[in-house]
Amino acid sequence: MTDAVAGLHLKSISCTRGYRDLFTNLEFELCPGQVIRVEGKNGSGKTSLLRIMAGLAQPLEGEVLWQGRKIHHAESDYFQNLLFLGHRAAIKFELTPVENLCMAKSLHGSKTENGIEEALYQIGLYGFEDIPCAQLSAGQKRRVALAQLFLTQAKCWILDEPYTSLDVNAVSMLEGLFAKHLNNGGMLVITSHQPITIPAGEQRKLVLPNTQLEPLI
Amino acid sequence: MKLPAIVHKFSSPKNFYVMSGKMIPWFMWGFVLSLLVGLYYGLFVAPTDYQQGESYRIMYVHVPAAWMSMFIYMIMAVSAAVGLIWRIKTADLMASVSAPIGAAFTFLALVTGSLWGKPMWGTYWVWDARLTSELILLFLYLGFIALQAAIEEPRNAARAGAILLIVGVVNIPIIHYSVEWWSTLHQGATVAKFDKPSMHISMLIPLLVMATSFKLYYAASVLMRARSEILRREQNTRWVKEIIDNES
Amino acid sequence: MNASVQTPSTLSAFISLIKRDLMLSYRHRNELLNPLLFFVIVVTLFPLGVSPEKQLLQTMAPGVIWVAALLAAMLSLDTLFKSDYEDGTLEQIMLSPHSNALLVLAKIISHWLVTGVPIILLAPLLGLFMFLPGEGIITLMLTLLLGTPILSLVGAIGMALTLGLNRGGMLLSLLVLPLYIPVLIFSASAVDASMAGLEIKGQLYFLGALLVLSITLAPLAAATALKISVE
Amino acid sequence: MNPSEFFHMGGYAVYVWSSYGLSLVVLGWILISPIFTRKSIIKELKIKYRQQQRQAQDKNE
Repeated sequence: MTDAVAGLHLKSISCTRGYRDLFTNLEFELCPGQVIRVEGKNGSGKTSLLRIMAGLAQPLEGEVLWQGRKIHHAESDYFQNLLFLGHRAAIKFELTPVENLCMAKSLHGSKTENGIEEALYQIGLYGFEDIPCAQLSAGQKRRVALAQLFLTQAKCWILDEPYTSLDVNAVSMLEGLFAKHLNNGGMLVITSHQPITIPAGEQRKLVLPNTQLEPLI
Repeated sequence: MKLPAIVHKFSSPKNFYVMSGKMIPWFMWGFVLSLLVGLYYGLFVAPTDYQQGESYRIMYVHVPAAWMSMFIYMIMAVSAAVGLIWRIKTADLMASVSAPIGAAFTFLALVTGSLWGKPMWGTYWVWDARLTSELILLFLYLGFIALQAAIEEPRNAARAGAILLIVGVVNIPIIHYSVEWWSTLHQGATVAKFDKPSMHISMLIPLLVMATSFKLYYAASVLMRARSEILRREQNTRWVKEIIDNES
Repeated sequence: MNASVQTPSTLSAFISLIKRDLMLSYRHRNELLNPLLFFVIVVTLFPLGVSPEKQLLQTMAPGVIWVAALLAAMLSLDTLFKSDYEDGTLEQIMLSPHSNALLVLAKIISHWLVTGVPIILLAPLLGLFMFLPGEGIITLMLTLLLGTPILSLVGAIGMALTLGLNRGGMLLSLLVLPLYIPVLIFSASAVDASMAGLEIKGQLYFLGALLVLSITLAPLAAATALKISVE
Repeated sequence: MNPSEFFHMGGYAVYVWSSYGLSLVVLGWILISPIFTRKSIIKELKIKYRQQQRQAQDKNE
């Protein structure tokens, strides 16, 4: 393949909801060390775009390529390199944070519990490892889901509203983590209603339904 | 597996819309003509059956309807699979617009079967293998229609329907076999079965003509349904806008 | 690629998914009782509705118990994917690099362990209620052992298709019950035959063949359907 | 065969003619109903396109 991109490549993506066009002919590349912030009004298709990029939804037209291959042809390779966190945190309230993370880890890779304690410590849940998530606050539940970011070796992170119900400390800690990820050649796609300041990476912004990416300084 | 580009081009909604518009009149005329011929031969020319008297003439709607009920389900499953694998929009479409027609034929096969059964068996309903299979087929059709109606996003409805149809097609032989087996097991319950002697040619010909006529009917009516559905699904394209603007 | 990326082991994901689902069911164990109670109550209604006469109940027993098992199995499907769908776990399963069909199979297996197995264990009691003789009860349990996994597997496809739809429950029964018919026919007739002292190998072979077929195909179909449902 | 004999159908008239009649009604309805659907879709789309046009004009002004 001559046009292989080292990361994600969206090729003339169109998306509709019902019979209404959300966006048409969206085209961009996401390479290592780059961030794309997806913005737009409610219902402009931010979540739809993220789900298309993650391979959860199919676009009406167009292709998503991972390292030059269509993602549904390279699923196992792409999914090993992808971490997608959606609105719904995929956290079982009946399970403890450790059990939740253990499951997430084995779904995406290894079975070991290595690093889970450490990740929970980093995310500020030390001392809550063995309490069922039902007893944690909304922000703490969110942190359990975000602790996966410390565990994963995925290169491409797609995060839908990760800051929801987080406090200021957690947000700044996450931004530090994003910076580290980008400096290590990671990629990030993020939506947020809150301001984002990531001290690293080449940052661009996509305001739906416009399909032009704008540089962001 | 890749389909040649020409297939995709040929099966594009626009092309399909134009082509089918030209084909429908032919199918309609063929249907009306063969229907008249079939009815004439079936009702006037074919001789009275020595066992069943005139009541056997119900066969000329019952049997073709039963054939159609299976035939349409197969068409739906094949086109759904094609739509699922190669993402051909018009194939998805054919599956979903065929369903009401198939369900109607299944319903007719059941009702005419029981109307035929009354003079033959003395009751409107008998749990014989063929009627039971037909009843289950009707459930499969209704399930498919209900599923299509419940899913709002048309593309998702098509894909979910395709899975259901493929599962159904795998199951139909199994269901059919088990119902056959079950009915031979409980043979005592069924009243005198028709023995099926080789049919006389004068009775067979109207049957085949009627079967052809039903197929042409299906072709005409499925294309008519597909055309209106294409207008709905492709409403954001320019060519549909032009067509609508030119409609008075 | 990074050497430290561990090659994911599908088997370990498979096992830990089963374990997690069993643990979750254990923490909700009172919910598991509902389909079982339903199973018992439906069967109990028949002597009340028809007659307590031994002869009559005995002839009806295989069919009645099996129909009740069918309905109980269908009702229990509700818990198969729903919570995973609602909290987003299903998305993560679909995004796993492991084979989705195998992970779905893991979910079905753990679901069968907590809903199908209790039905099998309860069957002798209901057999007693319906005056089934000893050999009838044994055959009943055998057919349930072969049949309930098929119900879970086939039901999973229907559940996956109707997940997230309004009034999915009614639709589920319309989709799934016709597909359950072969299992019902062969299982009930096996119990019947064993009561008459006849050979039941044929029926059991057929159920076995159906089981193999549904283990190989149903997870694939269910996984494909789930992909559509999470979209 | 005279007409009354034909309509009598050897005593099976009820069954034969209700079969044929019902088939006619059901198949006729299935054949005709897409014509109505088509009309209603065209009407619906005309309204939709007109609205879109108006919105586009409003934007330009």
